[in-house]
Amino acid sequence: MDPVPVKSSSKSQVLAFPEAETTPLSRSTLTRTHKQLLDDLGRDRLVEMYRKMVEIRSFEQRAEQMYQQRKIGGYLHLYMGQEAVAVGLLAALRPDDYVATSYRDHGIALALGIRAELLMAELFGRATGVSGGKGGSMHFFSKEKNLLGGHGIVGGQIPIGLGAAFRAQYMETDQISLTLLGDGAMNQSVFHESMNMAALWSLPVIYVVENNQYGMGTSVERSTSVKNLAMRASAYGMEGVQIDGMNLLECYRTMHEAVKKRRESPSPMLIEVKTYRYRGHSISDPGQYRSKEEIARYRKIDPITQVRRLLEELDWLGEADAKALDKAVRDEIMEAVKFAEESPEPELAARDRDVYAP
Amino acid sequence: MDPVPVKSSSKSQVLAFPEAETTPLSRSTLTRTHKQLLDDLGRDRLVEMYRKMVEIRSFEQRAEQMYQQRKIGGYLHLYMGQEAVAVGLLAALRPDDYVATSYRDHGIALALGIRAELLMAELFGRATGVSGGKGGSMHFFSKEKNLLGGHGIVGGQIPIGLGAAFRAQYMETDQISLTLLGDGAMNQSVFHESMNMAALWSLPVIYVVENNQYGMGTSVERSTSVKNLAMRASAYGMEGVQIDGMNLLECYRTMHEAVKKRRESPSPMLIEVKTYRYRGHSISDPGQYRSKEEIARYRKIDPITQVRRLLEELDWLGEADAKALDKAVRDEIMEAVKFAEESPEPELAARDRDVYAP
Amino acid sequence: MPSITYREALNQAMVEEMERDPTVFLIGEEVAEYNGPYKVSQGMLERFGPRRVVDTPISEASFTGLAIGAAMTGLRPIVEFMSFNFSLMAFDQIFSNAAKMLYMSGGQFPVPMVMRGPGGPGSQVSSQHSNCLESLFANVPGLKVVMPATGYDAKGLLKSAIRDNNPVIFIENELLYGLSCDVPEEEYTLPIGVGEIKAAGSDVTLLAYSRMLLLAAEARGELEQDGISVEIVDPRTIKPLDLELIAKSIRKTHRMVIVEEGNRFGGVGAEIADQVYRACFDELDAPIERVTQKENPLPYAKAIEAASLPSVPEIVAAVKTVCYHN
Amino acid sequence: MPSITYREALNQAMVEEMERDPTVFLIGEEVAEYNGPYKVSQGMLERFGPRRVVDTPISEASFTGLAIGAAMTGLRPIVEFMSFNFSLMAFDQIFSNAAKMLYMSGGQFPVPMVMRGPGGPGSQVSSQHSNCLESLFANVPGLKVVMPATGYDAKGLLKSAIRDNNPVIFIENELLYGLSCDVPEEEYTLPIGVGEIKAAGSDVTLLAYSRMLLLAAEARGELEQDGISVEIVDPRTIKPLDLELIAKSIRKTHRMVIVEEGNRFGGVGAEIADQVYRACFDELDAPIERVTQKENPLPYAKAIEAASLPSVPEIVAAVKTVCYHN
Ligand SMILES: Cc1ncc(C[n+]2csc(CCOP(=O)(O)OP(=O)(O)O)c2C)c(N)n1
Ligand SMILES: Cc1ncc(C[n+]2csc(CCOP(=O)(O)OP(=O)(O)O)c2C)c(N)n1
Ligand SMILES: [Mg+2]
Ligand SMILES: [Mg+2]
Repeated sequence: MDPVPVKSSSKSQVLAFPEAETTPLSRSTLTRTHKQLLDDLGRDRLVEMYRKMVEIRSFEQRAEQMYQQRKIGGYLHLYMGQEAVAVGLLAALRPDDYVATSYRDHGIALALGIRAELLMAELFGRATGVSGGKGGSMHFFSKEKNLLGGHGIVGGQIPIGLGAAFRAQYMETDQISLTLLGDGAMNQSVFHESMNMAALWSLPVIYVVENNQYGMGTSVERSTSVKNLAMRASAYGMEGVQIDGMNLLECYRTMHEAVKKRRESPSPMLIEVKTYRYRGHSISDPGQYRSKEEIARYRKIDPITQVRRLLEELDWLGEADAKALDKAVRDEIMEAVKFAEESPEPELAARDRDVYAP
Repeated sequence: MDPVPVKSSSKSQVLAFPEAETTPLSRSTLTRTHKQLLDDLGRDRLVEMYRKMVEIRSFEQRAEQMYQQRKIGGYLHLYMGQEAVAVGLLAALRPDDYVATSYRDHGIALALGIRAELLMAELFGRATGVSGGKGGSMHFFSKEKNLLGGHGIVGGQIPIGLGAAFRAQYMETDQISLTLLGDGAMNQSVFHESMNMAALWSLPVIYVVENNQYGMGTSVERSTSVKNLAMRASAYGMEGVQIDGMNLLECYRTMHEAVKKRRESPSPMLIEVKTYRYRGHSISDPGQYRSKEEIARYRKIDPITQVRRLLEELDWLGEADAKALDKAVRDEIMEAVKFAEESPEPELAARDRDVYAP
Repeated sequence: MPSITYREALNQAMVEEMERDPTVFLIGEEVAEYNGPYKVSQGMLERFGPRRVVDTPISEASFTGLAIGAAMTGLRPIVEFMSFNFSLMAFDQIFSNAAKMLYMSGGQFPVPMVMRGPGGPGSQVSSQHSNCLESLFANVPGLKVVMPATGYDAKGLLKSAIRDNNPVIFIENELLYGLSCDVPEEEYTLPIGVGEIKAAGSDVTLLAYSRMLLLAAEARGELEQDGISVEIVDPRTIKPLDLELIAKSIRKTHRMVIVEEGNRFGGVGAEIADQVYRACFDELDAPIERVTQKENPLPYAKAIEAASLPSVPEIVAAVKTVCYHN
Repeated sequence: MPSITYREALNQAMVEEMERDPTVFLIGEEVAEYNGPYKVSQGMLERFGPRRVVDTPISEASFTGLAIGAAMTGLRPIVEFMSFNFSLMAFDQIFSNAAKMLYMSGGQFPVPMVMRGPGGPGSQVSSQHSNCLESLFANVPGLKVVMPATGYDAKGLLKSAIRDNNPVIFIENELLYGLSCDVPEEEYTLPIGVGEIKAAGSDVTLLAYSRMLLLAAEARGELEQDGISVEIVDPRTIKPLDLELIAKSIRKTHRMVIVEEGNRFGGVGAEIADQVYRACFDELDAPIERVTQKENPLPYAKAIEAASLPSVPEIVAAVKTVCYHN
């Protein structure tokens, strides 16, 4: 589904916001655009993206287990179900682009290419963790990968990502700032202000709403006065589009085009990605506000299974190879756990470091 | 120009936001609706509304003078040029409706029927003032008239007005909450949150943006990413309309219809009123960011002159009567000044009162 | 007397006041269908319906402002912050509107509302979720600040807070929600602004509030073995502060330690100390010691998090210092 | 040495630093085309263009957050709040992001930025526009708080603040903008965290900062006639606090009065007093007196507004109290 930009006639503004279509990936039903995309990507990149999705799933499963074993404390917000979003979007970015997201940051960090061991060590509160053990699950940061957090305050990262886009414009680079937020976060105050400034100043920020349909126990219908969240772009004269976030190719394609356009001529954009989280809001949430049927419906269009099936259909990855890949990833994650476990905790002196920069 | 509500088809949402038309009032060019309106209103009410506009203009001129004589301190934000807005809108409300506005509150308070002497006394910082001398120009409050302020923090009143609407819904009354804000205030964080909740819960709040084209020295084009501010309603699935705020009949008609509809079936609405302030932002602002030509253009469609001309054309108020009315109003305002001047300052004990309610 | 949890005590207070007064309602994130993020509002939606138990979008500034507007027009809102950290989003509404409305309207518009929820650090929730904000709120004229440590105090004070005609900041503690104590079945209220001696003693006055009272009690036990008799004072309300009760204790003990979970610089303890010095300058045999959070944001990692927070050994040491006990 | 206004001194500091370092920029409401709401940024748009002198919509939370993001990615923003009252809109960004970013990222992302603008009451601008917020900011680890009283101090400290790698809250004062003093033409900076004896004396230490120093100086003159010799200490920086300088003065005078324009309960003065008591317990001959704003929101009416704020007679009386001067 293509984004429909704001059209303005002399006397009145007319806007249209189509709803995203959901067609699970399958060789037989591939659109022309997706076929072209597959050609461009080629087998290796698609398998690589598949592997990243499996890595995220695997990481989250292990983290969940480690939490239950009390190796991990605090809050833990898992990403299962949303893998296509992180992997699809980030595959379209350059290493020098900026990324900011919420506390639900494991998938994003992995998709950015941060090594699982650094993330697992962070969850274990170790000095080797990606934030030195000071941030924990909600606050993954990486200077190396331009990951500006991991933010615990709902919506807090929205203007941070705007700042990175401001910096790109100020320095006259063609970097993009990708800033992710949840459907719930969209009702936070700063969303509005930041969208307005982004549009007013044509800043190269792409706001992605990961609409997993719930903010904690509150469904979008109960939190938000419109159904089509991408439509909110209209209030700022910004390009807005809603896409199917269970579909890896759709996530990649949309982001790829959005980025390409903005490298040439900066402007902001709002992408609503319709997705789903399989687990509760955080590990302590039993998620009783959702029906089994609803979860099952999404399991049926599981983003990883979709790609796996397509890879099989394309003869790009046979069953045995897929199994081997899965196992290799699982082993890697176990290595990451081992790394975390063997890493030292921050020494007492670390407590007093980093309060002020020298 | 009629509001165009959000239409939704099954697959996509299409919105249209027409621009307000500006046709100065004149008997020969009256629309059918305006003719009907005049019939309904009748001479006496129109003259009364005219008188109120004159009262506001006169009050502001005197306040400006008193400030220059150092009888008034602090900030002073004048309303000249925007009179049709206050008078037109408030004429459509019931005494038990609620009103909240910004620091630019003199016109609103007068249009609500608060006696000029109480307001002038407030400006003079006297105990007899409408807020006991504690609020000053920015903080007119009246329990009696349901005026919930007079707010100095830009946008601060937006959720306050929402609360009054919530109360109406909670108590199952058919009261309306009218909440005014500036074009600059529209970019404040709480606007977004409040609009969403208003729409989500169908609260009977009418948000009116008094778009006088500037927030201090910043024009709307430099502060806001869209030209048609009413369009922002689209992000909330709310009814939005832009109207000509120099035209008293248009302000009255729009509000009258909006209120009528909401008494029957509560829902929020956003009305953008295009208007203009003749003076600088506050009395200390020389307003050099605007051209003389621009001001002259608006002076030509002065809201008071428009009505005066119409009254003459209709033979409802001859020149002599109009002059007499003007003079009577001026005398009243001088009486108000006298009242203020003769009123006592708050006693020292008042300093410690009202910090906490008993 | 039945023993109930702190959480249940809060729930009872709200339910009783909502039964008593139809203008009282509860609004906040996940308070209704989810039965409260920490289950404090368990069963309230079922009992009172969605009109009086209101789930909101994640829009703290505006639902706080909404409550202020509702309070100005005759309702009595209870605003729940999922955590007091999120009240930072609503700071302007609280400071500029709730606290000042009565005054700047010349007494015309009282704002009878309660803002409640858990404050202070949870367990390993890192720096953004671990603020102690009581000193910030207490700095602002127009607000009252209540911080009960037991279910008994919580219930009695919350009922008073709901009946109070002013904005009351009512800070609970996540780590106390599950603790139980005896709470009478008959209706009672406790006055805002009145503290309590939680344990009598003669050698030193140990002031603590909220969760820190647990640490104070433990320290007291240890110190007893060293022959030091500790009097524990719980102000229960930070503002208005029960200076009289504190001063009375100090006139007996002549020594004082203040424990506070929040940041040291400009903490509540500094103000209490300042008031006490002036009230009891000639009575004090040693400078007041303060045990507080260290001056760093709270980290995630368990050990350094613990080392950032006040501890029983630190309290014991501080008491010994003021007692000049080698 | 040319005599320039406090306003011009600030302007020079910004201009010099922007000339020196291309990553420094100014952002805020009306800073560019309007040349600053209080003309502090006069001429800067013309000099540096709209890329580096940026007018914003009235969106404090987000342009503050934008600046934080820009600082994290290598720029050095100066955020101007038209008045520090409006920083309340941005409180969460300042507390949860600016102050904590370095720490929660394990040292990876410093936030080198200055947030500046006028704080404290203007003249009859009523309660919402008259907050003194320094004690709130000073409570948060990760922030520095600077409050210069003279043009000389303002320039030297603002240059240091811009070069500092941390978020610095830099609070000016509207009523000081027009005052002049000598400021050298050569480049200089003043270190953050170092106070100054503004006037030497031997009987009593009078601590004041920002505009309150004007009142302190006046009170000192009056007290001289009564034979009381007053030493005026200006910490210049609230956090970090120059306790050493203060303690040194007290070891000479043995008496102290603290003047603060803000609210009393939990004010900066309480913290300073607490630190001084501990550092100089045996040196103090009287309890420290504090002269502060009264505990009410500021009213509009002139006389009761004046009666709400610290005054010279109150300072004189407080000094006499600590000196036991009948
Ligand atoms: C300002 C603020 N309010 C409330 C919370 C508590 N909280 C944490 S996550 C969350 C739900 C957010 O939902 P959404 O934005 O949809 O993101 P998701 O968790 O679904 O990824 C809430 C209410 C918070 N952290 N910050
Ligand atoms: C939160 C906040 N930011 C800034 C200000 C300073 N200020 C006062 S009025 C104003 C302009 C507001 O413009 P607009 O909303 O268009 O209202 P108008 O003055 O035109 O009626 C500004 C920036 C303030 N009072 N509050
Ligand atoms: Mg969500
Ligand atoms: Mg305006």
